[in-house]
Amino acid sequence: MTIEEYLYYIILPILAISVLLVFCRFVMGPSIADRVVALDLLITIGITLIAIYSIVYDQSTFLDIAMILGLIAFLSTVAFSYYLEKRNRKKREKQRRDD
Amino acid sequence: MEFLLAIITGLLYAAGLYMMLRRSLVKLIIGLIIISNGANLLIFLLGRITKGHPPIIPGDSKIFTEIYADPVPQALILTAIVISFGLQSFAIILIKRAYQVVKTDDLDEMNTIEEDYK
Amino acid sequence: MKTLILRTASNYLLPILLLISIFILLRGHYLPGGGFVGGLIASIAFVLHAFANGLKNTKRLLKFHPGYLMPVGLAVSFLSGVLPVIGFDEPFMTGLWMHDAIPVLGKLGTALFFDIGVYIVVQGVTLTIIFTISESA
Amino acid sequence: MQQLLLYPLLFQLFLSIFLMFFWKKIDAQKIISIVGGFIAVFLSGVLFYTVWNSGIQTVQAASWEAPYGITFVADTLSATLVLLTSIAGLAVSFFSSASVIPARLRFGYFPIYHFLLLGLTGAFLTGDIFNLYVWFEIIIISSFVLITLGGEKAQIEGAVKYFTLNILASIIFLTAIAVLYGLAGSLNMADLATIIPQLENRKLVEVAAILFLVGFGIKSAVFPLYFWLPASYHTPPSAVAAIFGGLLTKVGVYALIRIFSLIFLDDVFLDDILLVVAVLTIFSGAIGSLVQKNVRKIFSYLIICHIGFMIAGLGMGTEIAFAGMVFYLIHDIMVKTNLFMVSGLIYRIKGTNNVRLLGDLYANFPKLSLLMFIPLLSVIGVPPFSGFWPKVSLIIASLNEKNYVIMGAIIFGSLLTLIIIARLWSNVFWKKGEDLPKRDHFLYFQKMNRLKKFQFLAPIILLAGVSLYIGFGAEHMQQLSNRIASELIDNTQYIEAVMPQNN
Amino acid sequence: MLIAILTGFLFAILLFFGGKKLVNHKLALLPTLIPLGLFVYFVRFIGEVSNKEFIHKTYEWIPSLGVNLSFTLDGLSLLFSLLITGIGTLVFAYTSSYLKGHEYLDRFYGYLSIFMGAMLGLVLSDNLISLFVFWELTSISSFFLIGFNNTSEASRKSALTALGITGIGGLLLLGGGIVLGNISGTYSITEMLAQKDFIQGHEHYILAACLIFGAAFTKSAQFPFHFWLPGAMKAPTPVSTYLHSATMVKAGVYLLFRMSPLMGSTSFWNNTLLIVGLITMVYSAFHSIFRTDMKGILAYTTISALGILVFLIGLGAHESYLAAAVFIIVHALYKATFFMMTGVVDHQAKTRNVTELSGLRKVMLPVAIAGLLAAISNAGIPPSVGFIGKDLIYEGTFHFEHSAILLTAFAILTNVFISYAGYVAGIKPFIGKLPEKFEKVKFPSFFLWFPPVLLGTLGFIIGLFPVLIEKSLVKPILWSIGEDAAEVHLKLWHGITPILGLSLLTIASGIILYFVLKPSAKKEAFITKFEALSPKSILENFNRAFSKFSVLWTRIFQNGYLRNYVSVIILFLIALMGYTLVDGTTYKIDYASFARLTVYEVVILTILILAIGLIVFAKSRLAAVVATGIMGYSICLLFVFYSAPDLAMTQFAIDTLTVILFVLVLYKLPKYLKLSDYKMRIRDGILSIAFGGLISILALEVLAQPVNSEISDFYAKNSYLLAHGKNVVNVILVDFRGADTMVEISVLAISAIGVFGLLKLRLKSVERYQK
Amino acid sequence: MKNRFLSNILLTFIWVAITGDFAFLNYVFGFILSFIILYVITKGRGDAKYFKIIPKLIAFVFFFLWELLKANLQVAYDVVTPKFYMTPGIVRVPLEAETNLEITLLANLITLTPGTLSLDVSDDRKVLYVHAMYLSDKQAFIDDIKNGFEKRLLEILR
Amino acid sequence: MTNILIIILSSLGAIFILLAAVGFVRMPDAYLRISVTTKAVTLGVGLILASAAIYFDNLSVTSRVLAIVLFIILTSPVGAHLIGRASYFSGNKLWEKSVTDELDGKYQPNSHRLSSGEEFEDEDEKRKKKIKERDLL
Ligand code: NA
Ligand code: NA
Repeated sequence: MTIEEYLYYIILPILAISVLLVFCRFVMGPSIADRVVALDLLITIGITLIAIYSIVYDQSTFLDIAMILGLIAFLSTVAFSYYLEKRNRKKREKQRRDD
Repeated sequence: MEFLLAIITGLLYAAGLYMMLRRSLVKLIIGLIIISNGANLLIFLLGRITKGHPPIIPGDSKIFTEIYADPVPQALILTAIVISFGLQSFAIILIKRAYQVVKTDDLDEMNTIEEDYK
Repeated sequence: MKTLILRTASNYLLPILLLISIFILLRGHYLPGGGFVGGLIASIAFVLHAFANGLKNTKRLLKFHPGYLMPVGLAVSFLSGVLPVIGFDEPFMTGLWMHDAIPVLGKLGTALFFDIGVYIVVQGVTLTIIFTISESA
Repeated sequence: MQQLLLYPLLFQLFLSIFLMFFWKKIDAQKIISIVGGFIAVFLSGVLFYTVWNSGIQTVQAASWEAPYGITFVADTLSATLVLLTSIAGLAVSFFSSASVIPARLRFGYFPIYHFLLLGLTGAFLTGDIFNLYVWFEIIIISSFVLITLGGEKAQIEGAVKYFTLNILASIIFLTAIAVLYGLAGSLNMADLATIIPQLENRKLVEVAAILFLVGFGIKSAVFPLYFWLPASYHTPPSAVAAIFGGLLTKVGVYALIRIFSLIFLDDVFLDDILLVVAVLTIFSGAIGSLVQKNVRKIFSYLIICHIGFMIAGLGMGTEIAFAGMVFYLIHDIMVKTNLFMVSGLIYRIKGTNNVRLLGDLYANFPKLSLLMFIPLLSVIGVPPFSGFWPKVSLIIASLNEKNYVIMGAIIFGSLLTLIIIARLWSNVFWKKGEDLPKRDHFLYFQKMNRLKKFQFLAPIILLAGVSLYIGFGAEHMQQLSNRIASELIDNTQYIEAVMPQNN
Repeated sequence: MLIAILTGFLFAILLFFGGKKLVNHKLALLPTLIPLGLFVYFVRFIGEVSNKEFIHKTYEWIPSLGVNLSFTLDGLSLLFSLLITGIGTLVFAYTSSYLKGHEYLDRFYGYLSIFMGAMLGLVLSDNLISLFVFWELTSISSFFLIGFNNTSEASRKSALTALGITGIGGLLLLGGGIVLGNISGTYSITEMLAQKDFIQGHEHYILAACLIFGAAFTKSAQFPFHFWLPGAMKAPTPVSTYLHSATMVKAGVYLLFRMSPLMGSTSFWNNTLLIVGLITMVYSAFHSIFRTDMKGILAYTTISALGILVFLIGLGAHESYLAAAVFIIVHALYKATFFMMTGVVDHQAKTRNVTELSGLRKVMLPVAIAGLLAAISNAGIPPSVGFIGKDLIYEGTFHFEHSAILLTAFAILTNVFISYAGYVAGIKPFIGKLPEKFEKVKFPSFFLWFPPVLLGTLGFIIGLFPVLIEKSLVKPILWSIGEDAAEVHLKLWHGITPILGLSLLTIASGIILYFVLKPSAKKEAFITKFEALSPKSILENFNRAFSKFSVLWTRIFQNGYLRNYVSVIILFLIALMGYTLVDGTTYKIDYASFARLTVYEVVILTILILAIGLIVFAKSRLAAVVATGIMGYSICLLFVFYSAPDLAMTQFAIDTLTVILFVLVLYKLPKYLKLSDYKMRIRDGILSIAFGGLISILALEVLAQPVNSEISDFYAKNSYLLAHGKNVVNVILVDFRGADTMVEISVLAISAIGVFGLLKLRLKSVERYQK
Repeated sequence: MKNRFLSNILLTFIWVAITGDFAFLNYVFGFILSFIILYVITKGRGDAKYFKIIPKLIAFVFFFLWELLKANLQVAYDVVTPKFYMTPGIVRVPLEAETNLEITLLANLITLTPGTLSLDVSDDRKVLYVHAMYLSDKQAFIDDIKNGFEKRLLEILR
Repeated sequence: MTNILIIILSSLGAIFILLAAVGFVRMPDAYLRISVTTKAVTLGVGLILASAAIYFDNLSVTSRVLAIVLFIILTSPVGAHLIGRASYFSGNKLWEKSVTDELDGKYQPNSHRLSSGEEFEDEDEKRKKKIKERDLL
C-alpha cells in the first residue's frame, strides 16, 4: 500500500464521515450558532480534505487554496456573530417597544 | 462522475428556478445565486473536466508535460463569477432598498400594475 | 462589535492579510492567485477590521473613501491596456514586456500592471459595498 | 490608425473612468459628457466612413490572432450601430444635463451613463461570443443602476422585475455559451461560424440556438419574453428611458441578428419560431399599447410591437427582409430615443405623463408640438417619414416568401401604431386638458431659462433631424441597408475579415 | 411639376414659421394666390394634353427600392389637378371670409396647402409607392382638417375615425402597390401596363385587386366603409367642400380609374366594383332622404355619387367610363356649390337643420341662387351639366350586357332619392316664409356667396356648351385609360330616346317626392333606429370588443406578478428545448468513459445535494443563506478536485462576501412567511424539475460529443513562451482575453456605485417627481 | 520605534517564508513591502506592540502543544464513551493580564485548550468569563489557568 | 521513514477531526459543541497539514503550511469566542447538568456591555429601579 493509497482509502473516508457528521448537526441545528459553527467546521475540514487531495495528486498548488480557505472561513464566523448580535439587539428593542 | 455532475447541474437549475418562483424577494435572489452557480458548473462540465491537473505549467518547464485541465472554461467562469458577484451584491442591496421603500419582502405586493387597467 | 479579543486579533491580522493579498496578487501569473483574489483578500482584511473596530476607525485608517480606489484602479488597468494603442499602435491589451526578468516579480509587463489595477478596483468595490451597507444598517 | 476600430470603444471607457474622477463636480461632468459625446460621434463617424470605404475592419485584441484572442469586428452593421449609439448618446447627454436632477448627478449618473454607452458600443463591435456576454453584463448592470438611482416605490418595483428577468436572460445566455463551447470548443463568432455547420449533431446545435434565441429574446423583449420592459420603462428619469428605449432592446435584436446570420443558418424550425414570435410580438405590443394610459407606457409597448417587425425580417431571412430589418433598426433607434425624450418634455411641461390629464399642448405650444409631431410621424411610418421605407422591404420580403401572415401582421402593427399615435395626438395635444395643480419647486419647461430650454430641445431637434434625414434621404439608408443585408446574407466576408489565414 | 406639388408643402412650412403675420386680417386672401397660381399652371397644359401629348417627368428618389418621383400628366390627372387647384382656389377664397379672424387661420391654410400638395402628388404620381406616400399625406392632413376644432370631442373622434378607416385603406394600398410591384418588377404604373396580361394571370392578382379595392373603398367611402364620411362633416365647411366632395373622396375613384386599364376587364374586378358601387349608391341615397342636417344630406348624397362612380367603373364599358368621367366633373361642380352654400347658411343663420330653415332668399339671394343652381344640376334638369351626366349614366346602364333593366332601375331609384335630397338641401331653406329668428341674418360677404354662385353658374355654362370640356378634358380622360375617344360627342339634346324618357321620369319622380315627403326629425329618428345594424355600429361594437380583448390579453401576460413572468419564460424555453431535445433522442451515455467516482466526490456531492435541499425547504432566511454558503463552498471543493484552483479561491472569497452581505442586510427584514400554497409549490416544483431535467439531458448529450481543444492547446503551448505566465488561467484573464477582464472590473465598479447610490441617495419629496 | 522595527523584520520573514524565495533581493523587497504596510496601517496610532522575545515564545509554544494534546485526550474520552462525565459551567476568571495583547492571547490560549472556551472579557478588563467542561472544583480550575497559562504568558510578554 | 511519519501524523489528525465531529454531534449544548470542536479541529488540521509539509519536503510548501497553521491558531479561538458570546446573548441555554453560570445577568441587554461583577450595581438595574420608583409615584 502506497502512502497515497493509505491516504485515499483510510484517511479520506474518515474525513468524509466527519464531514457528514458535521453536516448532520448543521441540519439538526437547533440554534443558528450551531449552524454557524458547523459551517466553520466544514470549511476547516475542507482544508484537510484539500491537503490530503494535494498529496494524493502530488499538486502542492492546492495548498494555496487551503490557505485562502483558512483566511476567509474566519470572516464568515465574524459576520454571523455580528448578525446574531445585531438581530438580538433589534429583537430586544422591539420587545421594549412592545412593553 | 460527469453523469453525476450533469445531474447536479440540472438540480442547481431546478432549485434556482424553484426559488425564483417563490414570493419572497430574498428567496428570489437566492434562486438567482443558485442558478448562476448552475450555469458556471455547466460551463465547467461542458468544457470537460480533468482531475488533479490544474492548468499551471509546473515548476521549471516551459510547456505542459502532462495532461492539463482546459483553462478556458475556468477563465470564463472566473469572469462570470466576478460579474455575478457584482450583480448579486447589487441585488442584495436591492432587497434592502425594496424593503425600506415597499415595506415588504413579498413580491406579490410589489405590483402596481393594476393601476393601469382602472 | 465590542469585543476586545476580536479587536486585538484583527489589528494583528490586518497587516498579515494585506501582505498575503499582495503576495497572491504578484504571483498570480505563475501560480493560483492574481488581482481578483488578491483584491478580495485585501478587502476582507479591512472588512474584518471594520467588524472589530467599527467602521469609523477603519475609515480613519484608510484616510479616504474606498470608492476612490475604483477610478484609480480602472485607470491603472485602462492605461496598461491602452499603452500599446497609444504608444505603439498595437491592439488594445497587447502585452508589453521588459526584456530582463527582475528578481521576485519575474518579468515585468503590462499584464502585471493590469492585474494591479484589478487588485485596486476589487478592493474599492468590495469596501465601498460593505461600508455602504454597514453605514446604512 | 490600425486601431481605429477601437477608438469609439476606448474613448467611451476613458470617458467613464475620467468622469469618475469628477465625482462631486457635476457641472464639470455635464460638460465632459457633452464634449465627449461630440468626440464620440466624430470617432464613430470616422469608423463608419472607413468601413464604408474600405470594408470590414478587425482588430485582434492583445495581438492574439483569431480565434485565440478576442476579436473586435466592425462590419457595416456594427459601424452603423456604433454611429447611431454615439448620436443617440450625444442627444441623451444633452438631455440628461438639463433634465436629470442634481441629486442623481451627484451619485454617478454620468459615469454610469457612459458605461452604458460603452457596453452598447462594445456589444456592437465584439466578435467574440463570451465577450459579448461581458458587454451585455456591463449594459445590464449600468442600466440597473440608472433605473434604481434615487428610486422610490414604482421605480424599485420596476427595477426588481427588470433585474430578475434580465439576469435570467444572462443566465440563459451563459448556458448557451456553455453548450456552444462544449460542442465547438471556440468562442470566436467567425470561428464558430465555420465550425458549427460542420458539426454532426444538429439537434444540439439547434438547442444551443434556442438558448440564444430565448436569452437574446428576453433582452430584445419579444413575445412571450417581454414582461420586464413594460414593467420598468416608465419608471426612470426620461433621459434614462430614452437611452433604454432607443438602444437596450436593439442590442438584443442586434445579437439575434448576429447569431442567426452568422452562426446558426438555415434552420427551418428556428425560422418558423422566429416568425411566430414576431407575429405575436407585433400583436401583443400593439394591443398592449392600445390599452395604456401613460405616455411612456404607450411608447414602451410600441417598442415591443416594432421589435416584432425586426424579428419578422430576421425570421424571413432573405436579403430584402434583412435590408428591411436593418433599415427599421436604424430608424427605430433614433425615433424611440426621441420619443422618450419627448415624453420627458411633455412631463416637464405639464408635470404628468397621464394621458387622461394631459391636453392643450398644441394650443399652447404649437411649434413645440409640431417638433414633437416629427418623431410621432416617424414612428407611425407615415411616408415619407423614416418608419415607412423599411416596411416596404419587409412587405416585399413577406410576399416573396408567400408569408401572408407576416404581411398582415406588419400591416396590422402599422395600423395600430397609426391609431395609437393619432389618439395620443388627439388626447395630449388637441384635447382641452385638465387644470392640473401646480407642483411646488417643480421646474416647468415654461419657466426655464433659455439655456435650459435649449438643452431640452436641442437633442429632440437633433434626433428629429436625423429621423427626417433617414426618411427623406431614404436612398442613402436603403443603400446602407442593402449593403448590410448582403454582408449578413453572405457570412464569408465576415469570416474572412476575422480569420484571413484560413483562406 | 415637382415644384408644383411641393408648393403646397413649402407654403405650409412658411405658414408655420410666420403664419400669424402672413395671414393677418388684411392679407387673409393672400394664400388664395397659391392654388390660383397652380390652377393657371395646370390650365396651360390643356393644350398639350388635349392633343394626346401626355407629360412624363421622373425625379430619382430611392432607386434602390425602385421608388421614384415619377409624374404623369394625362387627361385623368389633369382633370383632377384642375379640380384640386380650381376648387381649391375658391375654397381658399371662401375660407378667408368663412374663418375670418379665426385664431388659427394660418394653421388652417397650412393644412389646406399640405392637403392640396398631397392631393396633387397623388393624382400625378405614376409610381405606386410615391402615390401611396401622397395618399397617406392626404389622410394625415385631412386628420388635421377634420379635427380642426380640436377642443370638441366629437370633432376629435371623427378625425380619428376618418384617419383609422383611411389609414387601413392606405396600408392596403401600400400592400397592393407592393404586390403589383413584386409581380411586375416595377412600381411605375405606365411600365406595368405593358405587363397587363402577366399581371392578370398572376396568382397574386386577386390579392392585389382586393388590396386596391380596400384602399379605394375606404377612401371613397364605399359601403361598408362609408360611415366615416358623415362623421367627417364635423369639419369646417371649407373642408367638407374641398375634401369630402370634390377631391379627397374621389381619390379612391381616381385610383380605380387609374388601375382599370391595368387590372380591369376581369370579372372579379368588374363584378366587385359593380356590386359595391350599386349597394353604396342605393343604400346611401336612401339614407339621404331621411336626414335633416344639410351637411348630413350632402354627405349621404356624396357617398351615393361616389357609389355611382364606382358602379360605372365596374360596368367597365366605354359608355360607362365616359359617364364616369363626365359625372366626376358634374358632381364636383354641384356638390362643391352645395357645400359652400350650406356653409354660408350655417355661417350666417347658425343652423343647418332643414326643418328649421326657410325663406332665406329674402336675406341672402345670391346664396339662394347658388342653391337653386346646384339643386338643378344635381337633379339633372336641363340645361345643367347634370343633365348630361345623368344621361350618360343611363346610357351606361341601359346598354350594359346583363341585367340592363335592373341596373337602370337602381340607377333611377338612386337618382330620384338624390334629386329629392338636392331639393331639400338646395331649395327648401330659401323658399317659403322667413321665420322671425332669421330676419336679422346678415347678408354674407362677397367671398362667401361668390364662389358658390360662380361654381353653380359654371355648371350651367358647361351644360350649355359641353364642347368646353369635351376636347379639353373628357377625351383625354378616356385616352388616359386606354379607351378610344373618337366617337365622343357631348350634347345636351340627343333627340327623343328611351334615355330621355328615363331622365324625365327621374326628374318628375324627384319633384313629386319633394312634395310628398317632408323632412322631419321623426323620420330621421326612424332611420337612426337601424343604426345598430349599420356597419358603423358593427365596427364600434367590434372596437369595443377589441379593446376589451386587448385589455384582457395585456393583463394576462403583463399581470404584474414576477413569478408568472419567470414561469412563462421558462415554459417557453422548456417547450422549445424539450421539443428539440426529446424529439428522436437516443440516450447514449457512455458510463465507462466517465471518470472513476472517488470518496470525496461522493461526499461533496452529497453535501451539495443536501445543501440544495436545505435551501429549498429552509424555514428561516438565515438557514437558507447559510445553506447557500455551504452550497457555494461545496462547489469550490469541486473546483479544487477538478483542477481549478483559481476558480476555487475566487469563488470561495466571493461566496463568503456574499454571505456577509446577506447577513448585513437580513437582520432588518421581517421573518420568512410561508406565502405560497401547496398547489403552487407542486406546480412550480414540476416546472423546475422539468427545466433542470432538460439541462441535465442537454449536458449529457453535449458530453457525448467530440471535443475540439485547438484553442486551449494554443493557450497551453504559448502561455509561457509568448505571454510569460505559467498560470494559464491568469494569463487568459490578463492577456489572451484581457478585454473581458477590463469590462468585468468595470461591471464591479458600476455595481459598487449602484449600491452606493441605492443606499445613500434619498430624494427629497420635491425631487421625486422630477423625472 | 524598536517595536515597529521588530514587526517589520517579522513580517519580512513571513513574506520570505510564504513566497519561498530566499534570494537576498526578496528579503529587501519583503522588508520594503512590510515597511509600507506598517506605515500605512499604524499611521496616526501609537506604535503597536509586537513580540519582544522570540525564544521564550518558542518554549511557550511547546508547552502549549503539550497542554493541547493532554486536554484533547481527556475530551476525546468523554466524546467517545457513551456516558458524559462532564460538569460544565461558566466561571469568572479574574485577570492579571492588562494589555489588549495579553488578554487576547490568554483568552485564545484558553480557548485552544480542550474543554475550555473563553466567552468574553468584561468591559473593565478585569474578568474573563470562561466556559469549562470540567468544573468539579471551580477554584482549582481558576488557579490552574492563573498559574499555568497566564503566568507563563505574562513572563514572555512583560 | 517519512512515509511512516506522514501516516502517523495524518492518522492522528484524521482521528482528532473525527472525534471533533462526533463530539459536535453528541454534545448537549451549543457551548460544549463549540468548545469541543475548536481545538480538536485545530489540532487535526495542524497535523494533516504537517504531513503534507513532510510529503512535499519543500521549503516553500512548508512555509505555507506554517502560515496556514499559524493563521488557524490565531483565528479559530477568536471565532469560538465570538460565536460563543453571540449565542449567549441570543439566549442559548446551558446544558441542564451545568454546574454554574457566573455570566448570568452580567450582560446589559441592549448595549451588550459586560460587567465584571465587581461594580456595586449594574447600571441597567439602576435604571430599572428608577423606573419602578417612578411607577410607584
Ligand atoms: Na489567477
Ligand atoms: Na487572476
